[in-house]
Amino acid sequence: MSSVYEPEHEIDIAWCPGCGNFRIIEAVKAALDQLDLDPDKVVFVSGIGQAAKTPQYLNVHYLNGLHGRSLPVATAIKATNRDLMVVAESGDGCMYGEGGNHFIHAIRRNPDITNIVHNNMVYGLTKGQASPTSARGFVTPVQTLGVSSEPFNPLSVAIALNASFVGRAFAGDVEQTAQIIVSAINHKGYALVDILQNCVSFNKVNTYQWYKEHTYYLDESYNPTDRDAAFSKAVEEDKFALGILYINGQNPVFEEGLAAYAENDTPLYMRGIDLDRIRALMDSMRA
Amino acid sequence: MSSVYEPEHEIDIAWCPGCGNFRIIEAVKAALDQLDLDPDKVVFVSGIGQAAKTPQYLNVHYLNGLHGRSLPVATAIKATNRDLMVVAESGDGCMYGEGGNHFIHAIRRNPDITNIVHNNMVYGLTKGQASPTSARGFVTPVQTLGVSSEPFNPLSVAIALNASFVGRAFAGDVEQTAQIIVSAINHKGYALVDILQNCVSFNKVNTYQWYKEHTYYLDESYNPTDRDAAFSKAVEEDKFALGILYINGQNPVFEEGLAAYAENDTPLYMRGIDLDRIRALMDSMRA
Amino acid sequence: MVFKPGDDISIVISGQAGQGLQTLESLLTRIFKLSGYHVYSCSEFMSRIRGGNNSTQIRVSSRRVASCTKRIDIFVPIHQGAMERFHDRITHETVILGQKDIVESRYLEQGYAFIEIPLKELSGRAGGAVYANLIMTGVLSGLFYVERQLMEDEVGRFFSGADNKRTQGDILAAGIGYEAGSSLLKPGQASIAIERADDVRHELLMNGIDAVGMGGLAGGCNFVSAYPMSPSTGLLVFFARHAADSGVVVEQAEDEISAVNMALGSWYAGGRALITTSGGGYALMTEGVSLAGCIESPLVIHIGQRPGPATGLPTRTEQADLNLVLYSGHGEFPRVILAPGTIEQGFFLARHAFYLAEKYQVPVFILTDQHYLESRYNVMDLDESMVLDQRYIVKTEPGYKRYALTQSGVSPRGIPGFGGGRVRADSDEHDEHGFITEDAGVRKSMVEKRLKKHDALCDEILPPVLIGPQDYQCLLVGWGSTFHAAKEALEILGRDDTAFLHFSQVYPLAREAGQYLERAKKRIIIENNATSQFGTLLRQYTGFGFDGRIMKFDGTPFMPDEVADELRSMLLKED
Amino acid sequence: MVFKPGDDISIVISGQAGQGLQTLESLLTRIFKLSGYHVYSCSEFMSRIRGGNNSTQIRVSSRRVASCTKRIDIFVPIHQGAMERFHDRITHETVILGQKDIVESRYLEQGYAFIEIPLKELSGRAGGAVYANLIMTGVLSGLFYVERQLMEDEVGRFFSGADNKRTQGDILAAGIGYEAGSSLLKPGQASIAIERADDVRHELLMNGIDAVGMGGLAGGCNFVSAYPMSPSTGLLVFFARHAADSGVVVEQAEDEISAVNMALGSWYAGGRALITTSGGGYALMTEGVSLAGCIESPLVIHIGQRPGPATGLPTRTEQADLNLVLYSGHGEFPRVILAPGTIEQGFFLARHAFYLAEKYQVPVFILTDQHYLESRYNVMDLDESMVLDQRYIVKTEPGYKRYALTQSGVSPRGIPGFGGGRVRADSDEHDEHGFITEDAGVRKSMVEKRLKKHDALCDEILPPVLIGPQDYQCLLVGWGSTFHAAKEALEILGRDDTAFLHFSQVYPLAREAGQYLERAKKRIIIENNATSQFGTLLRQYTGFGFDGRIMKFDGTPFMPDEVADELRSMLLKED
Ligand SMILES: Cc1ncc(C[n+]2csc(CCOP(=O)(O)OP(=O)(O)O)c2C)c(N)n1
Ligand SMILES: Cc1ncc(C[n+]2csc(CCOP(=O)(O)OP(=O)(O)O)c2C)c(N)n1
Ligand code: SF4
Ligand code: SF4
Ligand SMILES: [Mg+2]
Ligand SMILES: [Mg+2]
Repeated sequence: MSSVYEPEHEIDIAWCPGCGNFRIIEAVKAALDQLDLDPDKVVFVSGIGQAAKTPQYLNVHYLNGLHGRSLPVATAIKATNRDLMVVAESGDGCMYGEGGNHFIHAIRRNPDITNIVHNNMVYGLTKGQASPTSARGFVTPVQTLGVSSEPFNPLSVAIALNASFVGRAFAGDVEQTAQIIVSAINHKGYALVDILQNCVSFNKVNTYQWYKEHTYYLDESYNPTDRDAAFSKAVEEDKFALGILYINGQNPVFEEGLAAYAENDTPLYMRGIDLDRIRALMDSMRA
Repeated sequence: MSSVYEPEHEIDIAWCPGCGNFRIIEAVKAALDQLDLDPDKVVFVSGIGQAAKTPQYLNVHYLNGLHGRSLPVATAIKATNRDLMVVAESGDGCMYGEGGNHFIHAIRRNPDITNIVHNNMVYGLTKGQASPTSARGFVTPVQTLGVSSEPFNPLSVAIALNASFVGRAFAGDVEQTAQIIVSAINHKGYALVDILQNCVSFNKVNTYQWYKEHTYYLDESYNPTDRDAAFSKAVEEDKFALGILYINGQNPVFEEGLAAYAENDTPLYMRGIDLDRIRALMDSMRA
Repeated sequence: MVFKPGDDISIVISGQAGQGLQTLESLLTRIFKLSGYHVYSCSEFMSRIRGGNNSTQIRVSSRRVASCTKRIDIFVPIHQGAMERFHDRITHETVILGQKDIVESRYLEQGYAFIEIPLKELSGRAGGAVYANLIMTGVLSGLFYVERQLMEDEVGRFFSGADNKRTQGDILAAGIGYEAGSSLLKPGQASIAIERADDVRHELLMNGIDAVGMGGLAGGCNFVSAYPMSPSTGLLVFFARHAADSGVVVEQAEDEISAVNMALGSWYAGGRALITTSGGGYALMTEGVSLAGCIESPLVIHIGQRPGPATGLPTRTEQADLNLVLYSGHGEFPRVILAPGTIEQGFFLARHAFYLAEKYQVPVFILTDQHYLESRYNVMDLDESMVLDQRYIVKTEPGYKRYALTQSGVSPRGIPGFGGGRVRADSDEHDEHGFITEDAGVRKSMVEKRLKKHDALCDEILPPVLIGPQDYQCLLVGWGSTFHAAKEALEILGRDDTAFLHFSQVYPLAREAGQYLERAKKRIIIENNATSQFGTLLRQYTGFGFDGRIMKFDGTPFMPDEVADELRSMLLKED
Repeated sequence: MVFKPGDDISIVISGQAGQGLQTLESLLTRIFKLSGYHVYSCSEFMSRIRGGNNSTQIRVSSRRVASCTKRIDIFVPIHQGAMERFHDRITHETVILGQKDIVESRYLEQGYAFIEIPLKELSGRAGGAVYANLIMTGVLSGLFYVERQLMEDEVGRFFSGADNKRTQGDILAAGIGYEAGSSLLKPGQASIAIERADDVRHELLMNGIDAVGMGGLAGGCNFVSAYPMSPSTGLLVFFARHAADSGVVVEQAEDEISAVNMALGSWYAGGRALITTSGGGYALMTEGVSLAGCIESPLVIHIGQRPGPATGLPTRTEQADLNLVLYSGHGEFPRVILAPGTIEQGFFLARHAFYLAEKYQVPVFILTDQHYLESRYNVMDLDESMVLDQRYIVKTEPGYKRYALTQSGVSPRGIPGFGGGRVRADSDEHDEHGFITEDAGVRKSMVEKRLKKHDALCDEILPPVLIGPQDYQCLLVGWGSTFHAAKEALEILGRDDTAFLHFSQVYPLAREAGQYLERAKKRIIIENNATSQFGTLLRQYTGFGFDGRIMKFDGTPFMPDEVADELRSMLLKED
């Protein structure tokens, strides 16, 4: 059965044959199909990069914005119309490099959006420079002696920021990845899904096979509400744990606390201007 | 005995009487005096804010740059002349708000610089808006219903990034603060010293007294090399632990791994242009 | 007491940061206005929270006043060192009003007019030095024959949020000051000769922030994202104050880049978003403005200018970011720049910005500066009929094309969730649907489409305003916040051959600009910057240059008496 | 075989991303040059890694060639769909060379010249489809009478880093192609009539990236911080490649804001830093450029332009960021903008940028574009004597004033640790020592000091270059990368009344610009953008407008034959 999110137009997908992105978009479609959503209300926001092209290949509303800037856009869309289901999806360079500050502060703000990151540990579209998640020693045309920086660990950082939902998936496993995305979307509040993805063109280290060998799923016994335990899991380096690492349902949801919605539920686009209110404000400047 | 870092010029300090900044600058001077430094080689970099004015009041070299941008400047100074002792000092808004992305990536890069943050949990210079570290519920002219975001925890984030040195101090205790700064400067690699600071003009919640009541020093038994334990300490919220929370001496130091220094120790400013080298490069384009 | 029997009195109160000058300014301007006086005020302050030296100028007048002046009729120092920065403005015509030991001795020795107010003692009686500003509020109220009850009510109202004990102290202090002030002018001495007009009592007292804020609300603004930055923060605070009552989503972003991207997200989803910042913060937003250009999003950007480059003088004024605003953002796309000079313009232009932005799907700038934003005076009324209720959005159908090619270049704008179409906004070059394309032909038509909107915008340009004789020989030209200083300067000069042309839309430029310039024998430009950015723009568009330049770039605003002097000497050379 | 006996042959190879066109381009240009042919090449490619359609144009000639042309003499499709984007350029004069089933049938049916190369079979023999590019390298080498040994050596050298097995395969494939290619021209058929020149063998083969990179090194560049962005990334890679051998600190920053601030930190500490980006990345750096203006730091900024707004067409070309570069950064401060049109200029200007930046302590821009950066050809030599060894720094003494007021506006620049003074750089307005000040008088003198440097810079403006008759009637004016297309267009036209004026320094503008324009009866501007940004600037500075505009903004560069056609029709109207 074909997904309702399958694009209606003929498309020429710009990804390389064998790229993990193909699996991820399958997982995204599978997740959306499983959820009980109104397709007219599904909005994807992305940045720039190979991963960021994903919304182009889905039958959804999208704003494909600037490199690194999808999270503020997504946050505002949700705050402007809370009826929309909003996903911010982009690459590791986009989200954790150029967009690092928004990553931090979107987590703190906790809007009810889902943040999917295609983590191929490399800059794909710009042809193979290191990304923040590249492993130490990774050699590229720019990092000629190999990466020397500590790899960015999105999960431990998200947990340190007391994120509301933190998950990790592997592109190779469409089914499980879809399940994690479903949980993330169902979760109320900001939800991170970092997806380990192979880049066949520029990452010859972290290949499909490598990921298979360096990942494992958390089992039933794992308790994702224990922050300290989640942190320990997140920083494990020999093998990456897959699944839902951390859930914190305590934090207020950004758009729910906005004064603009305190007495009025309607999305902003349906609101008119209250002339009486403006008159009253003017009068307050008279006396 | 007056510090050699006491300014020679008459200065009009722009801080409010009673502000924690006065204590911090005392601690900084005390720390510098204790260290065996060549004062001609001490460089301070700051951003914009009340805290960022600190270098103005010290007899040091300084680059008082843009709001949020002190860390890249400091990193580059160190990478350009490794003989300099470089401190990046600014406020919580500057370092964790506007400068959040540099905070993350400077930690990953691990240059041998010291990062002092005056954390008054408020934007002082712009008159009292919330900063990333403001407590939930903190009311300001902009956050009229109180802050709703999760406060930014610089320590847990730094530990999540596997920072090389993570410390916290309280401005009220000049002596201990000076000690922590001394350790930070002596530490090889990036060292964060987050200093809890009272702002008498705009933060009526986190006052001097409040900090006194909500802080305690780590004792001798504490082992700062255990990352998991450090994380647990860092996220404690009822009382803030003071001292050195985490030390990781494993990570390579940024400027030491640079190809430019592989065979040549001299600071860049002392290097000439090697004409033979340029000729050879040209010749490589002939054949 | 030696007041010249003027009916327009300029008071300067000079104190330290932290002494409550802003409270005094708010209180006194309200009190004077409610007493039927025309009033104007403006503060200048240092980039610090305590100490240093700040000042507030208040003009009380029988006529409308809307500008600061160099002239000081009453100088009120309230701390040691308060006179330092005013040596060139305190004259023998000035009355110095204050504590004797605060006044620099040479003024006393050289026989400057001085009236003693034992500030220390009076504050002491009220409860301490913190009450100095309230004492002076009382003194000046008394001196200007304000009704005591009115004053006390206003003080009470102002502090109504504060705790009761403090409010009582404030009212007490104002009362103590009032008694001192009202007994200063003994019968027989020259008295304050300002007439009261009943109408004024009912007028609106607003500053530039209020004007732009109210205009924004009238334009339907319901989303504001910003990062604090002087002098633009006031507008953020304005909307925060009205977030609940006017239904505005207000968010302090982590940085300016986030702020502009949030605003674009909101417009995309059907909000009407405004961002507010200053030049340095705006510099960070320019990539976002280019995105607005590419995805054809409306966007309203308020920029409160201050002196640069870099951090410059954070709390002072300048008009040096016109070029930045005009040319910022990579690539080519249309935009509009509005620059109010009056409170009425601020209101109208902010509302107009929302209209243009939404109708043409372009970024629209409201370019103000510290001086404009902090200048406060009474205005007759604002035209509430200007409230904008039309929305320029469409309900979409399946197959909807966000970037449909049309005659005007404007494509019907859909928003997600309103109708059955998909709304695709793309930062890469795109086809009519919003899909990425690299087709050279499509690229060409999309560039042309975007630029066509510039032509359409040229049919709605706000004309410049000419003040003074139609048959001028000499034309003074200005834009934005120089309006009142220039206008009053011409009044002071009183020449019938000189007019002032003021632009409140600075881009695209009105076609008639060239005609106005052509008709002048002598053209003089006035700008609060060093390189005459607007003059250069006018030259580029009209071919006409300027014979004289009145420029100021030391961080302070123009003052009409000063401008009149400069003009006079320029014209004398000619005559 | 129906080659016109031309001695200038344009070959276009059209393939998919991932088929190794860049390898083919590098190899063939080197092979041709080493064989004594003049050579030019340029690639155009999509913003994707695999698939789609890319192409490389290679010109092989008896004369110097430095521009792409619309004309295609040999078209080499190497994948299905390779011809789609070339319908308007493939003519009956074109020879199509390739696998029959890849060639669109109508070309075969309509009798276009076609020579079959059984690409699939030949690649199969070499080891698979991945060798298609090497096969074609061989075919074209054979066709152009290249020495087989030379070709094989070059292939071996190129892959010397790769594993041995692969290198063997590559050499084998090239050999197979060579055999096929060298037997194509049977005796008696028109042959390739390109002359070889021994001198060419020893010339330098460089593209724009190499030119700017080498110029940077000659200027003493020893610090490069950048965030990858097409088409500027190549320069970052250039310096990364030479980090060790030339002692350059190279760092990939987390974002463009970090990159510019790092560069300023490095200059402060005595480095000579360059940043490289494109328009969108530069937009984010503009606050940093304003900081450079305020702290009077040298800064060299390379911007490789691409079509905007926003993401636009990431891998294509345009000249639409001149305004951005010219006016970016809040506040007022001097700057210089250089825009090379030739390889030699790229080298000289990059080196010159370091000289000007350091001497005057200002930001200097090198404005290129994708077309310039990716254009490669052989040049005679570069003047190594241009290497810059003078440094403009001083050893400080106690009491050192970083912002000492001087006649020229330039203060002696100290750096920390060199001497006993304190080096204080401040983003706020500052006094001579570098301490924050709000003094209006100091502010004024600091603004004037900074702007004075503009006047000094005006004494070192690089003049425009005039090509063609001094007594022109018609003057074509261009800047930056349009150099070769315009020059060759004039050669094609061959009119003795038409000249070309090329600006490689676009700001500040040479004083003689006005005279050049004035002398022309007809002025035509050529720019790779839609709004004629440079034309507007020239009008603003000289008062002269243009009678005709040759504009292109579809993402592709100008081609001389195309420009000649446009010029011809413009001039015909006139004649
Ligand atoms: C402001 C800005 N800087 C740089 C770029 C160039 N750029 C485009 S995509 C990209 C990196 C892509 O890496 P990632 O986000 O990991 O995505 P991937 O291609 O690997 O999926 C960069 C640097 C840009 N478009 N905008
Ligand atoms: C790009 C930019 N945005 C905003 C500002 C305005 N600004 C100056 S200081 C400051 C915040 C200061 O807060 P913090 O860093 O915590 O320092 P504090 O004054 O509290 O010591 C802001 C927002 C600026 N100077 N530059
Ligand atoms: S470059 Fe890498 S990430 Fe991009 S499509 Fe190709 S394989 Fe996938
Ligand atoms: S505003 Fe706060 S932080 Fe700034 S000087 Fe005053 S007390 Fe200190
Ligand atoms: Mg990636
Ligand atoms: Mg602070």
